[in-house]
Amino acid sequence: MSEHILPKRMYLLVWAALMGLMVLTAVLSRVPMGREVNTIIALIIAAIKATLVLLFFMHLKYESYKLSAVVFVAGFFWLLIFFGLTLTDYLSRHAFGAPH
Amino acid sequence: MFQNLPLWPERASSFANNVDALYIFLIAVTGFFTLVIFVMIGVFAVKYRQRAGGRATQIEGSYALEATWTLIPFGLFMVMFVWGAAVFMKEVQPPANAMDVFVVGKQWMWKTQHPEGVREINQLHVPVGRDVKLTMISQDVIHSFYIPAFRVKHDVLPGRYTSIWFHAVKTGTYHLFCAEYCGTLHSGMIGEVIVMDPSDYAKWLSGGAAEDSMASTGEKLFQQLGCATCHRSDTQGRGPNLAGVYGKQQLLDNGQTVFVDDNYVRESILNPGSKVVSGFKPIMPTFNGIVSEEQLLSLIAYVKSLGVPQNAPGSNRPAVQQGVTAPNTASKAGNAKVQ
Amino acid sequence: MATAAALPTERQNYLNSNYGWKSWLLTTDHKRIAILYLISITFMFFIGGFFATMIRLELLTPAGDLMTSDTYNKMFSMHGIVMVFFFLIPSIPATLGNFFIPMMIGAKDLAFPRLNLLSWYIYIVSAGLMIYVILTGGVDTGWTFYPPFSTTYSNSNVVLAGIAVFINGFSSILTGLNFIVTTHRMRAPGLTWNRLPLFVWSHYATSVIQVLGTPVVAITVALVAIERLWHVGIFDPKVGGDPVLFQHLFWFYSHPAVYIMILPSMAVMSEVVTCFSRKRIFGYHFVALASIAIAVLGFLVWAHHLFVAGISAYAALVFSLLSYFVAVPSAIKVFNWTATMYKGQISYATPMLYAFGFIGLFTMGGMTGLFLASLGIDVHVTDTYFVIAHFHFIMVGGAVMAYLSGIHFWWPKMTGKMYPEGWGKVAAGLVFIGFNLTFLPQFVLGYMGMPRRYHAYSGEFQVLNVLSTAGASILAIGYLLPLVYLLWSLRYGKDAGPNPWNAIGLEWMTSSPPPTHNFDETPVVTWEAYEYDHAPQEVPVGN
Amino acid sequence: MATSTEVVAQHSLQHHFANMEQQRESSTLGMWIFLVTEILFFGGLFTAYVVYRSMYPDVWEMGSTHMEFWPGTINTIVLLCSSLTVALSVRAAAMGAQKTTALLLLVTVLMGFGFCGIKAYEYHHHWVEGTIPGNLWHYNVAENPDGTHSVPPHELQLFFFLYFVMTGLHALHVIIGMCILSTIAFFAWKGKYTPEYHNPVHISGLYWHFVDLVWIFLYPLLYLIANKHV
Ligand code: HEA
Ligand code: HEA
Ligand code: HEC
Ligand code: CUA
Ligand SMILES: [Cu+2]
Repeated sequence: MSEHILPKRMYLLVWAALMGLMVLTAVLSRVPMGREVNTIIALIIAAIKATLVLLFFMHLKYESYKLSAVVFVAGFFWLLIFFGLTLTDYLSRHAFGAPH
Repeated sequence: MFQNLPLWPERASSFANNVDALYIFLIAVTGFFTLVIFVMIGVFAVKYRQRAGGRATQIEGSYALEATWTLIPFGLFMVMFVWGAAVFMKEVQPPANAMDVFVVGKQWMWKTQHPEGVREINQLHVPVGRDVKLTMISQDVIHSFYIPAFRVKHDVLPGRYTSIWFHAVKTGTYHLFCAEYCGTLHSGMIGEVIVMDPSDYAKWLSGGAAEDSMASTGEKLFQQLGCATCHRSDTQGRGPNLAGVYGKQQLLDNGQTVFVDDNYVRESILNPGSKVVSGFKPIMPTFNGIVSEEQLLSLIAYVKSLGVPQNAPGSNRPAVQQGVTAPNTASKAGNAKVQ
Repeated sequence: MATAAALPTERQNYLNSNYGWKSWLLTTDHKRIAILYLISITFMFFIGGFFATMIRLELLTPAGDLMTSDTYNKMFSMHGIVMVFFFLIPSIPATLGNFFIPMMIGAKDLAFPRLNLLSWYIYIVSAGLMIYVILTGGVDTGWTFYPPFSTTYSNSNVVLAGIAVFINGFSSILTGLNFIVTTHRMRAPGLTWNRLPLFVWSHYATSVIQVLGTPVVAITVALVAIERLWHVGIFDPKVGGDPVLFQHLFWFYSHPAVYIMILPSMAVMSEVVTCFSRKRIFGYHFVALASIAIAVLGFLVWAHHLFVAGISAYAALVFSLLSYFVAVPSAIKVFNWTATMYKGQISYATPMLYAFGFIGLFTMGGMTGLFLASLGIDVHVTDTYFVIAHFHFIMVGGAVMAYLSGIHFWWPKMTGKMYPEGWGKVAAGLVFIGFNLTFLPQFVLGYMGMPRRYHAYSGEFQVLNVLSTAGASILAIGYLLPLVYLLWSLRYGKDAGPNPWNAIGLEWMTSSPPPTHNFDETPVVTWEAYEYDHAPQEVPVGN
Repeated sequence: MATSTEVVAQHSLQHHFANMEQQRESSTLGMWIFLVTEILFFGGLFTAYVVYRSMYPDVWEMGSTHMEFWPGTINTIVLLCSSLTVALSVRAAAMGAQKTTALLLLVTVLMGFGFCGIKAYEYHHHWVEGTIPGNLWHYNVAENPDGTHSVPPHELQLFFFLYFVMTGLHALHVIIGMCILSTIAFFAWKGKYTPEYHNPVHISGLYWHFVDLVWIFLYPLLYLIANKHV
């Protein structure tokens, strides 16, 4: 069947990277950089980890059928729209001096 | 002729004409397009009806037409949006010197209270020709305060103040409805809004049972509940001196600032631990379950009456408080009379 | 499985290939599952219709005299829940979509036939649960389940009703998932996206919404149920929760859900209008892409249900603007259908009559949506009968008419029998007249200020309400008629033949009713959709 | 049916597919779409999280200090490792080493047990602490860093409610995943899969990885908000 078989080393490398990133995120969370910055860094690392899992463990990178990737990214994108538009409300509840 | 069948609601507030004009515009535009569609369907259906031996003329489409019926409606839609938004923005920005009325909704009645202390149930008396701002809260579920003749409506939420304002232009008695489904007697949660001449209003206001103004009720509560033991009028208390805090930016112990408004004062009383004033310990006990919504409104009125800083930083609408700041809120009725 | 292919006297088809309960309840044939859905959904429609009848009867007089206010509250709540979740959302996709998508793309079945059956069973379980709730006292939260009423104050069986809606969601998700994969993977050789019938395009867009939206409403009702059971939750203002957040979550699904209801109707329209005009669709690509645009933009407008709910004025502006964007593709569709009729050979069979009705009433319903999207108007008319009229125009005048149109159009294919055309026309007429009489007065009522969900109302609203109730009784007859004559036709109807309408489309190229595997040989498609120039220019029946 | 006898020889091909490729792509696509629904299923909760965190950032920070660092971190390690074993098991299946597949899946399931055990320990800890939202809540006095006491803000219940619902739902997914993987392991042991036909292993693996993905976000969002002390 047309599926790639990756060398075992590849999986171990990805796994090592994931573990490394996990340590990094745990350590960085202790470094006081301001709540926002800490959160953003943690989320960036989480996104990298997620991407690694998706590309290698879940074979998105080698999937012959690219639609799967499109579908998944779309789902994720949708979630961001969901957050974003909801926040237009919450982050601006005090705008215009209107109903306080 | 249509005495038993009115087809248009009364126009009793300054918004009514704006809303009705927009409504008529929308009817005109959509009516026109509806007509166009109906006529086209009718004409095509008759003119191109199936005939023996006839052939349909195949047309694949036309970019010009597609562009036309994309862009023209889109343009009209934008007009609708902008116009609607303009009407709306007026409705959500209460003018600076509006007179305050407070509304508490509960299953299934409306309780209103004037700063002078007069309370009403399922009624609201207001003077004609004044801007009136309602500060509203619910004791239980979500309700919605709706006066069709004024074209105003806003949901009344538990746990948070919302507000609307209006400017009545016609004396009379108008429907007050609860418009958000709230349980068994939702349809019974109705009342009336009575718009009076300013002089009648003043008479009505003073004719009510001699009640304390909300601020002085609040002051009494402030003593009874023991707030005064910590919040003293000097700087020695265990809590901050509340004089002049209303309407200003308060610095919190996490370095952020908040604007002291009704919702903040309410939160400070019910959930003191969540926003702690810089320089103080989070020792204030919660009064959740101890004070009612009406008492809260009085306490807020009292805190407000302790004065507003003259040129507090960040206080972008100092004038809003004007009407209620002065301890002599009663003079407002007098104001109304003069106008 | 393999039945010996004997030379049949009556041609083998999906109905007579085997008999017995088991052959139906364990079937994986999309056509049989569609029939199962058709029966269950029709049943739920009449339950919802029964509640509508009770609503209208109560509203004959201003006083709340027919039933108690609690009963009335349950009536409109269960009317809304049943009609939306158990009738309209599955209606066209699960019946006509299930039946015809595989046929239109030249496939033997959907990609996951067993999943398809599972989705029907899930539907049945949830509908059964809902009926149980109805029989044991009902639910009185409105179909929108707003907390804190639903979580704390309602005395009715909110949790079970919530679970019913939750479960039902998965049936909808599985249908959507199945359609998406089917459309991607099961098309016959040569059937490119550009040749795909618009019915399939529209259903594809619908499925995207089902997949992306439904999980959110599922988790949201689950949160309400948890909050109700454990007396704490994230919508509880007593601990700082925001009830408005529920409304965001609910409408994130339920606004797109209205497009789940209307897109399949639009799917039917594209088939019916072309067939009875003998024309190619005007602007194929625009109609196809408009479906996708509706699906995508439809997700960006949900807070237009919250304009006065306590959201920020800024957010209200954003959502009002976005609401107008989503109206544009709908406009494109209406204009293209109308243009399709231009210089056609139009005949007036029942499906086409319903199509006329659909286009007109959907236009009116959609246009009144524009009123609601306009902030200045919505403040006044939200939560009044104006809103009720708006969505009944689209959902009853639009979607239900389209459903009836589709059922009549494909009835010959599904059953092999013709329905009685005369009665069909009478019913279509009654539905149109009854509908307008029922819901036109409600626009006036709404602008006058009559709030919705009112058990008793002020005297000056009575005349219009009486008109509305009168209309509803005509409507009821209009809906009962097809039920009777369609069933009648199963036995006494004329044989339809494979293609009574001289229609184009793969589904018409096989016998009626179709054989179990749809096609004797997998078709190879070398033509575009709606090439009516190559078809006879007359519809032989139905005039 | 008779028309497709040649293909039916390949018994794992369902009758309505034309060939194995079509069947494989269909089920893979189906699984990915299913995962998208899962994203949005969790998405409702994440939205609530984002909203309340933006409203009550301090409370969230306070809540996070109630999360124990090591159990959370160990669980992260466990899930990352289990993802590796699943990935390797799919690889083994593709190479036809079915016993290896089964064993690796077994290891994964065991790690699933480990994860749930640690989660249970944490839940128990919150139970003792009194931070179960609702009627069981009895965490009413908080010790401040400087030794004084105060009433914790009631929004803390919101944090814990979301914590329990999110991790609970996640744990439910872990348990479902364990059931699925056990089944697959059983069939692999029985020799059901071949290099040509092992898609069930692949798509069940996807499900497990997804569970891992959710945790990758939950971990920093719950455990690492300005975690001041270990
Ligand atoms: C199938 C169902 C369906 C559909 C398709 C729509 C479509 C639309 N809806 Fe509707 N709506 C509902 C079902 C539906 N709605 C329901 C059920 C509710 C109430 C829920 C509840 O509270 O219980 C509701 C409520 C509702 C509200 C909230 C009202 C309130 O509670 O305050 C709003 C506000 O913006 C709105 C707007 C719109 C808009 C802009 C469209 C647009 O998509 C319409 C676009 C279509 C057209 C515009 C017509 C065709 C256009 C032309 C022919 C172009 C030419 C026209 C011009 C140039 C003017 N709807
Ligand atoms: C698909 C959606 C759908 C459909 C088809 C309908 C169909 C109808 N609806 Fe409904 N309606 C809603 C969706 C729908 N509705 C929703 C979502 C709400 C909001 C609920 C809420 O506020 O929470 C609502 C609310 C609603 C109200 C407002 C109630 C209120 O706010 O107080 C009214 C009032 O007139 C009404 C009327 C009708 C009528 C007359 C029909 C007619 O078209 C129905 C005609 C059908 C029949 C009349 C059936 C005929 C059969 C019989 C009569 C046989 C008798 C039955 C048995 C023997 C079992 N509906
Ligand atoms: C035990 C002492 C105590 C009592 C009793 C008390 N408070 Fe407080 N209050 C405090 C302290 C300390 C603060 C500052 C820390 C904080 O914000 O929690 C405070 C803050 C406030 C604030 C916010 C002030 C600002 O400048 O932002 C308001 C408003 C307030 N209290 C009102 C009241 C009212 C009304 C009552 C009575 C119903 C009351 N308090 C009773 C101690 C107390
Ligand atoms: Cu109060 Cu409805
Ligand atoms: Cu909407």
